[in-house]
Amino acid sequence: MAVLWGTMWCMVALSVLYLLVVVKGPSIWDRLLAINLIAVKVTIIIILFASIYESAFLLDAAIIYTLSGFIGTIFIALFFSKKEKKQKQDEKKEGKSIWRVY
Amino acid sequence: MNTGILNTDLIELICILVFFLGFYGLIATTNVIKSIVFLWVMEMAVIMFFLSIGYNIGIVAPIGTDLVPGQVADPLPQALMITTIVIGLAVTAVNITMLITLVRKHKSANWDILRKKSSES
Amino acid sequence: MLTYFILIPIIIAVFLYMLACGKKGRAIAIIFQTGFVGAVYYVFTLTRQEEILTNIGGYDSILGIYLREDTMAAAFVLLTAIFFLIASIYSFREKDGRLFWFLIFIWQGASVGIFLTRDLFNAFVLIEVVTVVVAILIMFNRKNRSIYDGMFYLMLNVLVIKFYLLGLGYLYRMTGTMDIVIATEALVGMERSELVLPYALMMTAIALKCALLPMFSWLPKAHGSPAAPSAVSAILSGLHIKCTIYLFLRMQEMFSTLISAYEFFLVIGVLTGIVGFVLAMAQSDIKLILAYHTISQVGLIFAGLSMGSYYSHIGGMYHIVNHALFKGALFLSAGSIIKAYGTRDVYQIRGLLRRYPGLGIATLMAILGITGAPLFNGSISKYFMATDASAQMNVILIFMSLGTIISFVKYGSMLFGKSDAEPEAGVKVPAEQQIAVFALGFMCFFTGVFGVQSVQFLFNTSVTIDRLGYLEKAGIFFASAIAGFFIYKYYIKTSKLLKRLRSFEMGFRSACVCIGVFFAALLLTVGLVQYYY
Amino acid sequence: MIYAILVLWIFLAAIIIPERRGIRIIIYFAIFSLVTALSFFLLGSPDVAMAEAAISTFSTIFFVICFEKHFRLKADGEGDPEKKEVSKAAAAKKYVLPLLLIVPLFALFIFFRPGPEVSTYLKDLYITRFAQDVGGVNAVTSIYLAYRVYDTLFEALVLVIAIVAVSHMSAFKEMTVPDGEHSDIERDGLAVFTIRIIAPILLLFGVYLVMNGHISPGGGFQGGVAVAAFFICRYMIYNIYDMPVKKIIRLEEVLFMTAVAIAVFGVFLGAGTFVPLEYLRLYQESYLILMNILIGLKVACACIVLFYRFVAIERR
Amino acid sequence: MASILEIAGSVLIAAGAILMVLGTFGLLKFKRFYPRILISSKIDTVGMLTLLLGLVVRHGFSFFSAKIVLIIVILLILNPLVAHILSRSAYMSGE
Repeated sequence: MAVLWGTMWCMVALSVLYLLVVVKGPSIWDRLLAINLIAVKVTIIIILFASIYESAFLLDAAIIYTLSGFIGTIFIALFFSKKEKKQKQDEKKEGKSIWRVY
Repeated sequence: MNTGILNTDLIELICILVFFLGFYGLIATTNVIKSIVFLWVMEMAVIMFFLSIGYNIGIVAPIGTDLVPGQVADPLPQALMITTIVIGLAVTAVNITMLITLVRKHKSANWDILRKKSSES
Repeated sequence: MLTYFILIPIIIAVFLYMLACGKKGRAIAIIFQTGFVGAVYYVFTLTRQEEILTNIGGYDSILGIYLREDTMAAAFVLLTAIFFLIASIYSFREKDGRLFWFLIFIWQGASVGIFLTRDLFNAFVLIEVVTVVVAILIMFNRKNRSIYDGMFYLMLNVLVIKFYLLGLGYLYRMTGTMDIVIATEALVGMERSELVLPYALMMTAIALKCALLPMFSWLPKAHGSPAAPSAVSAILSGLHIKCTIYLFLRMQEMFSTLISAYEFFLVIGVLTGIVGFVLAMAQSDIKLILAYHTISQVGLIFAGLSMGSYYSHIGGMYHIVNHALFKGALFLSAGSIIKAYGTRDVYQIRGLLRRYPGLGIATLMAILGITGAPLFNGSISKYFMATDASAQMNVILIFMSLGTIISFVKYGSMLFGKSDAEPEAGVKVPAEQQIAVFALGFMCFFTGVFGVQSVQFLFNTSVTIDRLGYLEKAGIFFASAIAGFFIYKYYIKTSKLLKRLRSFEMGFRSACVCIGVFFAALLLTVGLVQYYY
Repeated sequence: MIYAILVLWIFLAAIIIPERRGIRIIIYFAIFSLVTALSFFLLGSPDVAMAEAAISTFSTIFFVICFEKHFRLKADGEGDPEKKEVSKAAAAKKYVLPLLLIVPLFALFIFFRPGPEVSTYLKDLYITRFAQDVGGVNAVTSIYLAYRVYDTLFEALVLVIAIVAVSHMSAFKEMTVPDGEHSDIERDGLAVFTIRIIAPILLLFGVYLVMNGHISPGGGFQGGVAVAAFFICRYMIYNIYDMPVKKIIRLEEVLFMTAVAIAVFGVFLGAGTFVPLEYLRLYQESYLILMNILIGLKVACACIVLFYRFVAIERR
Repeated sequence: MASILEIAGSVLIAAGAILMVLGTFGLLKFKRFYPRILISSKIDTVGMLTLLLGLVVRHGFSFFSAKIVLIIVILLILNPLVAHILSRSAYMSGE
C-alpha cells in the first residue's frame, strides 16, 4: 500500500514540475507536450486511487479521462499547426509579422 | 478516520479563494473571452464547494448496494452539480457565439471598445 | 396536477418549433393561452380554501421536489396567465413566428415554474432557462447594439447566479435540505451569525435580478432594447422582474425568524426609486423612459414591502400587480406608437390622442395609473403604502410620486399637440394591438375603482379604505400634478445636467464592482446589526 | 493528497489572470479543467469528475475557436496586438485597484463564514432509501433520473434552447455547409490511422457508460458527451462537414419530448405503484436504462450540433 | 504466493515511477523542443507501461486487471501518437 501512496505523491510532484514547463516553456509545443504529460500523470493517479480502494468501476473515469484529454490535445495541435504555417508564409510574403497566436 | 471538521473547512477556504480569484479576474480584465473563462472558473469553485460538503478522508463514491451513510460522499450535490456543469456548457456556448458575432462586427474583444463601438452604430 | 401547468407550455413550444408552424402557431397560441387562463383561474379558486401541494413522483418525505400553490403564488400565476394571453394577442402578427412562439411558450412555462416551485435548486435551473430565453429575445431582430446588450445581460446574470448557487450551498450544508418550507423549520434553532453569509449571497443575486440601486445598469439595456418585440419588453418589465421579487419575498419569509434586513432594503428601495426617475427624466427615447421607470417602480415596491406594516405589505403586493398592468399597457402602446410614427424620440411624437384615439386613451389611463391619480389602481396601492407609514416616509413617498409625475408629464406630452413627424394617413395600428393595449389600460381603471375588492380577490385578505384619507391623497395628487407640470416646463426641459445624465452608462467591469460593493454593504449591515440586537 | 492537488488548482486559477496571450490562456484552462476533474474524483464523486473531464474537451475547443477567430479578426482591424505596449503604471493600476475591493470582500467572507457543521439529514435518507425506491446501484444516477428528474428535464431544455440561441445569434443563418467544402485542419496519415483505431473504442465506451449508468459511475450526460467526442474524432479523420445538422436538431427535439413523456409516465404519474411486486425490479431498471439512453442521445446530439456549428460555421 | 505477486508488482510500480522521474529530468534539462519530446515521450510511455503492468501483476487475474489492460492499450496507441503529432506540427510550423 505504501508503494501506491508513494507513487501517487511522486506523480503529484512530477505534475508540479511539468507545470513549470507549462508556465516557462518557450513555445506552444512545449506547453502542449507538458499538458499531455500531465494528463498521463493524472490518469495514473486515478488508477492508483482505484487500486487502493479496490473498486473497478472507478477505472471508467480513468478511461474517459485518457480519451477526452488526448482528443483535446490532438485537436489543439492539429488546429494550430496549419495556422502557424500559414502565418509564417504570410509573414515571409509581406516581410513583417502580421499577428502572433502565441 | 479523521474528525472531518478540519477537512471540510480547508477545502471550503480554498473554494472561496478561487471564487474570489475568478471575481477579481472579471473585474481586472478587459477581454471578454477572459471574462467567459473566469465565469467558468467561478462555476468550478462553486461546484467544488458543493462536492466538498461533508467530505472526510477515506470517503468513497455513493455507488453500491449496502452503503453506510457515514462512509460515502453525499449523492445529492453530485447529482445537482452534473446539472450545473451541463447548464454551464450551454451558457458558455451561447456566450461565445454572441462574442464571435460581436468580434466579427467590431474587430475587437475589449469590453470598453465594444461598448463604444456598439453605441456608435 | 401543478406539474402540467409548467410542462404543457414547454411541450407545446417544442412541438411548434419542430413542426415549424409559424402561421398556424399563432392560432394555436391564442387558443392555448385562453384555455390556460381558464385552467389557472380554476386552480386559483381552489387555492382560496387551502394551498395545493404536488409531490412530484410521490416519494416519501422530502426526497422528491414539491410544487405548491398558495394564495400568493396563485395571484402571481393568474397574473402570468392573463399577461401572456394579452401579449400573445398583441403580437399576433409577429414576424419570424416560429422562433417567437417557441421562446414565449418556454418563458411562460418557466415563469410559472418559478412561482410554483418550493425547491431552491429547481428555481436556479428555471432562472437559467429564463435567462437564456430572455437573452435571445432581447436581440430578436439583431439590430445595432442589441448583441452587446444581450451579452451584457447574459454575462451579468450568469455571474450573479454563481453567488446564488454558493449561498445555496451554504444553506444546504447547514440545513441539509433545499426545500423552502423544510429549511424554514430547520433554520429556527440556528445562530443568527451563521446565516448572515448565505443570506447575503442569495440576496445579492436576487437584488441584481430586481435591478436594485448599484446594479441596475443591465435593465435599461434589456428592457429598452430596440431589437426586442414590444410584447417582450412588456413581459420583461411587467412580469419577468416580478419573478425575482417573488423569490425575494419567499427568501425573506424563509430567513425572517432570524434575519430581517428590512431597513436595508427600505433605504435601497427608496434610493433606487429616486435614481430611477431622475434617470428617466433625462431620457428622450420612449422605451428607455419606460425602462428607467421600471427601476423606479421596483424601488417603490421594495420600499412598500420592506416598511414592515400590514398595510404597506399589501400595498407593495398590490403595486406589483398594478405595475404589471400599467407598465404592460405603456410598453405595448409604445411599441405601436414607434411603429406608427417611425421614431422613438419623445419630443417628435405629438397628437397621439387625435390620430390614434384607442392607443391614446389606453396610454392616458396607464399614465394616470402609474402616477397615482384617484380612481386608478396606482392610487390604491400608494394609499395602502402610506397608511401606516411614518411622517418622513410619507414625505418620501410624495416626493417619489412627484418625480414619477414629472417624467410622465414629459411622456404624456405625446398625447396632445402637433408636430412635423406625424405619420402618413395610411399607417394603421392593427386592431388586435389596440384591443390588447386597451384591455390592459381598462384593467388599470377597473382595478382602481374596485380596488378593495381586487385586493380581497387576489390576496384573500380584507382591507378597508378610509374615504377621507383617500380624498386627502387625491388632493395631494392634484397639487403635485400641477407642481410637476411647472417643474417640467421651467426646469427639466432646459436642464443641462439631465442632458449629461442621458449618456450615463456602466461597463461590465463597473457592474461587477457594483455587485461586490452591494454584497459587502449587505453583509456588513446584516452582520453588524447582530451586535446591536 | 487532495490538498496538494487543490493548491495546484489555486495556482492555475491565479496564473490565468495576468496572462494576455490567447493560446496560453487556453492551455492553462485545459490544465485547470484537468486538475478540477481530478479533485472532483478525489472528493468521492467520479460521476461529476467524468462529466467535467468530458465536457472540458468541448469547452476547450470552443475557446480555441473563439480565440483563433478573435486574433485573426483583430489582426485585420488593428494590426499587431503585441505592438501596443501598455505602460507599467497603467498595468499596475489595472491590477491593483480591484484588489482594494476583492481583498476586503474576501476578508469579510472569511469573517462571516458559518461553522463547519454539516447536516446529513437528506444524505442519510437518500443513502438508505434509494435502492428500494428507485432500484439503481448508483445513488447519483438514481437521484437525477428519479427523485429529481424534474430538474433534469429543464436541464435538457437548456441545451435545446442553447442550440436555438447559437443558431439565432450567429452571424450566419444557415445550418449546414455546402457539399465539397473541406476544413483547413492539418491532415496526417499516421494520425488519421491511429484515430481510426481509437474512435470506435470511444464510441463503444460512451455507449457502455450510457447503458451502465445506473450501476457504475457515468450515465446519460457523461456517456452522451463521450459519444459526441466520437464525432470530433470523425471530424479529424474525414475532414469534411457532412453532418445532417438539421436532422440532428429535429432528432434532439424528438428525444426531448420522449424523455418528458417517459418521465411523466414513469415518475410523475407514479407508474411504479401499479406494477406487480415481482416485476418491480425489472420495471425500475428498464426505466433507468431507457431514461439514460434518451438523455445520453439527447446530450450527444446537442454537443455534436454545437461542435459542428463552431467548427464549420462560426470559424468562417 | 500472493505476497510474491505483490512484491513483484510493487517493484514494477517503483521502477515505473523512477523511469518517469528520469523522463522529467530530461524534460527539464533540455531547453529545446525536439530533445525534450524525444526524451520525455519515450521514457514516459515506458514508465507508464511498467507502472500499469505492475498494477496488473499486483491484482492478479481479475476484472480490475482487464480494465487496466484496456487502459494500457489505449495509452500505448495514444501516447506515441500525441508525440508524433506534436513534433510534426512543430516541424510544419517551423519551430
